[in-house]
Amino acid sequence: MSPEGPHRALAGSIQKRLSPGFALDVQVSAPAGITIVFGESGSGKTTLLRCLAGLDRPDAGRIVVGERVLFDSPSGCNVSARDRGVGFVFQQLALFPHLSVRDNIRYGLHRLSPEVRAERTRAVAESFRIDHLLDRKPSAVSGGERQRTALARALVTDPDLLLLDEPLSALDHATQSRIMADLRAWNTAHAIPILYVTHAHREVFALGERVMVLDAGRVLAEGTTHDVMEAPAHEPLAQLAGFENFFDGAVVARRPDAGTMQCRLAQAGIPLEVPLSHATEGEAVRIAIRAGDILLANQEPRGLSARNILRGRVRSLTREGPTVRADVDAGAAFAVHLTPGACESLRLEEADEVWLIIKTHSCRLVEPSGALS
Amino acid sequence: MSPEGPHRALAGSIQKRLSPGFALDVQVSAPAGITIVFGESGSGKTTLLRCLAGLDRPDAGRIVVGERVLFDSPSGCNVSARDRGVGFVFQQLALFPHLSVRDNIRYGLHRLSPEVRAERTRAVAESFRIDHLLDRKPSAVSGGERQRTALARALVTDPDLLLLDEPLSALDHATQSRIMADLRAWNTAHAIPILYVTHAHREVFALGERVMVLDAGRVLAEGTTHDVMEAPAHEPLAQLAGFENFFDGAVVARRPDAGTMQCRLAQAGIPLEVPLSHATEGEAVRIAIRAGDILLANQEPRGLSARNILRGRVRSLTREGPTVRADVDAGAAFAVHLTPGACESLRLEEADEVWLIIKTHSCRLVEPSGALS
Amino acid sequence: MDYSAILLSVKLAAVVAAILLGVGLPIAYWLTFSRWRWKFLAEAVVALPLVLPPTVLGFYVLVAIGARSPVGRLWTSWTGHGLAFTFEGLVIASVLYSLPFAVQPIAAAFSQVDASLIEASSTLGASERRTFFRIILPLSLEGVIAGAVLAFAHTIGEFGVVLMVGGNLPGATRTVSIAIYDSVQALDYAAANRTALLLLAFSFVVLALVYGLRRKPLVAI
Amino acid sequence: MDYSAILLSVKLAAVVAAILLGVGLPIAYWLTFSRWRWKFLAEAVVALPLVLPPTVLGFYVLVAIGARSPVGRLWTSWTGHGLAFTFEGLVIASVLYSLPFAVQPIAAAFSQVDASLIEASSTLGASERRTFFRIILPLSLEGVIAGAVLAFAHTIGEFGVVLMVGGNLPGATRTVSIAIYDSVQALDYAAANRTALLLLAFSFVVLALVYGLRRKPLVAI
Amino acid sequence: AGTPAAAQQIAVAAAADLQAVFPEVAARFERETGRKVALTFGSSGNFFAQVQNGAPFDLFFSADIEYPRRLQAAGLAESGSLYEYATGRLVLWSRKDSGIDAARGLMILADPRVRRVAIANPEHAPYGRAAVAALRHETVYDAVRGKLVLGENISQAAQFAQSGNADAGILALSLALMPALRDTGTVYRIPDAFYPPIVQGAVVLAASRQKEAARQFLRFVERPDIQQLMREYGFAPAADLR
Ligand SMILES: Nc1ncnc2c1ncn2[C@@H]1O[C@H](COP(=O)(O)OP(=O)(O)OP(=O)(O)O)[C@@H](O)[C@H]1O
Ligand SMILES: Nc1ncnc2c1ncn2[C@@H]1O[C@H](COP(=O)(O)OP(=O)(O)OP(=O)(O)O)[C@@H](O)[C@H]1O
Ligand SMILES: [Mg+2]
Ligand SMILES: [Mg+2]
Repeated sequence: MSPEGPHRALAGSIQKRLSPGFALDVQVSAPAGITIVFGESGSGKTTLLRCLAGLDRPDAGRIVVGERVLFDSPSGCNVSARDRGVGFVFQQLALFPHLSVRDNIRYGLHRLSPEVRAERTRAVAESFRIDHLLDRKPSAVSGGERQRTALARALVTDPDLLLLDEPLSALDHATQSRIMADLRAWNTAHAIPILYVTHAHREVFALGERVMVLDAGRVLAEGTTHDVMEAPAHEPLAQLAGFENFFDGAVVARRPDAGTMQCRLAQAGIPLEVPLSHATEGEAVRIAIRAGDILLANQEPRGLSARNILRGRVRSLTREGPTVRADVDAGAAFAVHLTPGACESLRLEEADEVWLIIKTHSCRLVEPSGALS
Repeated sequence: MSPEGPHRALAGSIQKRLSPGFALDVQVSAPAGITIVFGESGSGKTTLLRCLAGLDRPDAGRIVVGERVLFDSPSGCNVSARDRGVGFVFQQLALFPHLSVRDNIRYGLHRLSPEVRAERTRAVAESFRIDHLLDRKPSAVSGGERQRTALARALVTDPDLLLLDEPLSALDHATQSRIMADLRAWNTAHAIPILYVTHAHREVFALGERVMVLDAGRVLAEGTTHDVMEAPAHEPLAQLAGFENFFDGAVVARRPDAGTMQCRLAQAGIPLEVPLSHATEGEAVRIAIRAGDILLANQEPRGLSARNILRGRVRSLTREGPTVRADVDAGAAFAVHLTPGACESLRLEEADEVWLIIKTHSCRLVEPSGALS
Repeated sequence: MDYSAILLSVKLAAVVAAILLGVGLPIAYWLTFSRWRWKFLAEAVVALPLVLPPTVLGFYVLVAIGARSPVGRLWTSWTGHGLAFTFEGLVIASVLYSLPFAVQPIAAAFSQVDASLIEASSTLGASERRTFFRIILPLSLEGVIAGAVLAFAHTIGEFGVVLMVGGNLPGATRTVSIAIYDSVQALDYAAANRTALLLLAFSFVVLALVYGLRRKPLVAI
Repeated sequence: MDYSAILLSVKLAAVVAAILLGVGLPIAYWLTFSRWRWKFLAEAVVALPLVLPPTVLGFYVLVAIGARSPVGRLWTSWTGHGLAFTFEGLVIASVLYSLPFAVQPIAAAFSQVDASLIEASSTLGASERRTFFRIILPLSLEGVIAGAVLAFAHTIGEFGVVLMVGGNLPGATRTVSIAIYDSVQALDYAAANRTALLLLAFSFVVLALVYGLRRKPLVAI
Repeated sequence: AGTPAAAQQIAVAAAADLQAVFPEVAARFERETGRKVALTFGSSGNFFAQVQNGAPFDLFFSADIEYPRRLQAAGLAESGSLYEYATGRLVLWSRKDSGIDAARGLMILADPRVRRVAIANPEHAPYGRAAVAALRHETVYDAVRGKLVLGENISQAAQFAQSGNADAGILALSLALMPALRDTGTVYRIPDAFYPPIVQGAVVLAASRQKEAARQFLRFVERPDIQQLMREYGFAPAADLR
């Protein structure tokens, strides 16, 4: 029996109306492994997790983990939160204020022998680097330390399903990376479904094999991290996935043999070769390009396979975290990401003339925002 | 009177022992504008903010905003929190659970006329996109919506000093960017000192003109974002600032006229040209290089000004958020960041032979960890 | 049936409960938030009136407010009549006796209010007063209701203190509890049962209204 | 001085407070967390014993558990002696009378516990019981102490119910409150003062210990 | 009450106005017979209700003969044991510093300086009924009615007067003779003819397990020396008025 087998998977369909303006209506399926739940603030991520954990009761639906039915509205089955075997890290942590960090962590281990409890508590506290805080109350540790405590408390119970609501948001990158490594190792050892809510692209790519994107209570997209984040079907999804450039255009010519189409951007009539789609000639299309997928050159490139080469001028250069963002006017406004190293080796300055190099397959055809909902 | 003048600046020195293992002991000075407070989890950021806000009483020190002394231990002066005119966004939000979002926001406006209150509340709610939630209780809105409410509640009071403890941690990037833009605009209009705690490099670069880095209760570094994040003096600081490559080496030859030194890495004896320092010949040095500052080429580069060109082999390629991380073995192990576009245009694959191009000035000499404390 | 006695009792209980809220809230506030080292002694003192039998407490109050005491003389010089055997006297005695019932649940509720909300309020420029009325009090509502209900119900039922200080004057100090007691003493059990039943029914309605109409319990964030 | 009466009172108050915790905690729990629509009626009923004058309540209890009642007869057939005029009888009556003092502050405290902590406990596999004892109860400690103190002190001081149900039998049911009452009735004020002072001093020490030793107020996160 | 030790002891429920004299009576009885007497003082109305519900008393000395009579009729008291052991007497009492001289008789109560007059509650206390009768007899009742404050029992009425909150009180002689009142007030003995006799009756209770000892105590109280003692404490022998 492979631990990755469907017998441990989560499958569910959940409907829940919270207010006249918001209803969750999703199909969720997650195999063993980390599934990232992604979506803007207020899209229903926490609500989904609460329904799965048995803290909110869906209006209708069915939740199954492995062979075990946790909720089924037709039959009225509704396993209580405490019997679901679900580990939950709350967005607001919900640490027990009167218990020490140690007692918080071992709270869920009451069925085990004292030695096992102590050993497991010690091990998880060490791996989350909170072993020096074990005797303090949550009010006497820092925000990030609290978050690690909450995570340790949920992981240590060996749940059948793990629900993490932005578990690393209050941590610095180094600590985040360490805990993500721990979590990946834990995941390999336990092979249970893990739903991991986050807003950080960093965490999406570092942890998730699969992503599920929510928008206004519905599943906007679902699949492997690569499929969802690299080839988003809709503009909202593309925005969430970090695409910065969106253009309106029209199909000029289809080249089915080459698998490409020639388009013309509405702005300045810029020609752009994009991958083939079902769009017919003359049809309007929306094109998304990630800022990191555009290459910059300070002299006209020659002999390149890339078919889209646009001349432009640097408007501004801004440092943004680990990358540099160049805003380039090439008829239309393009945002381009470079590494600081590349920026320096190109000796880029504002107002410099540059060439943008865009691979055909970096241009994604997406449904525009309006087409949704 | 320029609004940027020192008359509105924050200046303070604070000593506070929290536990036998932790004491805050910092000099803090912040002009009008956003100063990022950066530091790993548990380094004392929240404690610093609490002391400034008057919620914790320092053991000793002095706090002045503009001409106004808020705290002075020798003279026993200690202005109460409510009279400090400080806006505080708590890491745990501390929204009033029994008040609607609207009443939370206008809580601090009780001295104003009803019309002004209503107008200001409306305006800030709109700009933070929570105007549709105004009548709900905090328990009935999402985590990110709560965070926006807390931020709105603090900003709307027009404080003399703004203290933000990870105010955007629960928000998606798009919302974050929107609020950061609002905050920058607000900052321009109000010109007060803002201390902004965050772990996210993204926010550091997007918002901060100045950075103050804390480590174990002390100021590790302070200055403009560029100086602190690009030229870190210590290895811990370099780690926080996102440097990924650290090497032990020794000075082989000093070239004061060229402003460089020739070094040799302890591992595999790799030669590396670095900027001149006070280190004497034969002295051990520690060298830090940011993964984004290293360029990759798939053929030996020629005629480049960069003096350090190392041959290596790609060990692995991993997607990390908006960038691709290549681990390259060039005698020593190097981490290199590329944009996905660059990665594709180089047609990089694992096990490929590559050349690393490292500018002399991308190599920073740092004090090793041990030298600190 | 003695309706005037019922009316009098309700009036007394309402006045006492109102005064106890006025007096009990600041006392409870001080007991909860003061950092005085010996505060716990004050807490013990607040509970002390309870351990005396009501008639005995009433007797001491009677002596304390009597014509020969400074308090009594002062009152007489102001109002022209003594405090004993008046409604005002009843109120004073009942307030004293029921003080712990109001203070204790309220103080307990205050101490459960999340300290960070109080901090948030102060950074928003709120005075202690504003913080109290806008944050602490509403979040302690259950405890305040408990205190008020205990004070009210207890004053309705109390008769030892009332008898001692009131002197059983029909219409002025003869409360329903005394009326029922008198009926029992006079072996008129039927009358006692009737009045008791009426009192129970009335009190039940009042309490049910209080509990039914109060806001839903709040959930903290 | 009547030391045996003091001892008896303390014993009675301790037993009653203990029983009231045992009975009051589940009742308060139900009152707080039940989702029954008509719960507020039950809340009103819990406060009702208070509105009856103690002697009258005592009279009804006496009738209910006396020699002629089914309860009294059943008890006699079990134990060989009656329930009224025994320590056990006193306990029953006092528990009934002091029930609201225990239940109300405790229920108020329960309702202030952050619901998300209860949710967290349940996702950690804790039974309702475990959640109650490990989370709800400790976080409501102040309210529970308030309830226990009110119940204890009130039982020490109560004399109407005790007099009626206990019959003031020296050594068996003559509590210190009755002893003081007797002294006052006999116009022996000196004796009353002595005993009252001793009682006050003793109660003060007990209460100060309770308040002084309890854990610091907790700050929720 | 089943242990042999307890069997030696007679449990006596005694009206509150006996609080001064009965400890002495019981002590003498013990000295003579070696039997202990456990005295419980209280309101006669309460005792009546308690006896009906099985109170473990052997003897009941009521302040009002009505209660024992009813108990006998209900079969709760030994038939034929009813004994009128004493008669209560009324006095008018006033504090010396009140400026009112009680010795001037009940008429003084009509004086406007007298604002409060304490009596026991006439609804259920025999002394209260007697006080009202005496006032009526002296035709001051209508003038005094509005000044009356009622004690639950005669003791409480005494406390009202003694604490100065009432300007005068119509009290039991037995109380007025106690040091607390005797030394601080002026007294007027209200003539017996002004009010119907306050006849106090005692019975042996039917539930008693030591009726013989109970009867013995009852007979002891009848003895002339004890009746003399009662007289010293302010009670008239029942026979005096019959
Ligand atoms: N009340 C307290 N008593 C003792 N130690 C405390 C107390 N509060 C905080 N600490 C400790 O002081 C240090 C600094 O805490 P602080 O909350 O200021 O950190 P921080 O920089 O805000 O961290 P984070 O990013 O995790 O929020 C931590 O090590 C913490 O454990
Ligand atoms: N109890 C409630 N009653 C009504 N509406 C609610 C309630 N709780 C949440 N909502 C609304 O439902 C939507 C989804 O909330 P949810 O907490 O699931 O969002 P989320 O995806 O977790 O957001 P975030 O990233 O900000 O935490 C939000 O618009 C919120 O305002
Ligand atoms: Mg959420
Ligand atoms: Mg912090």
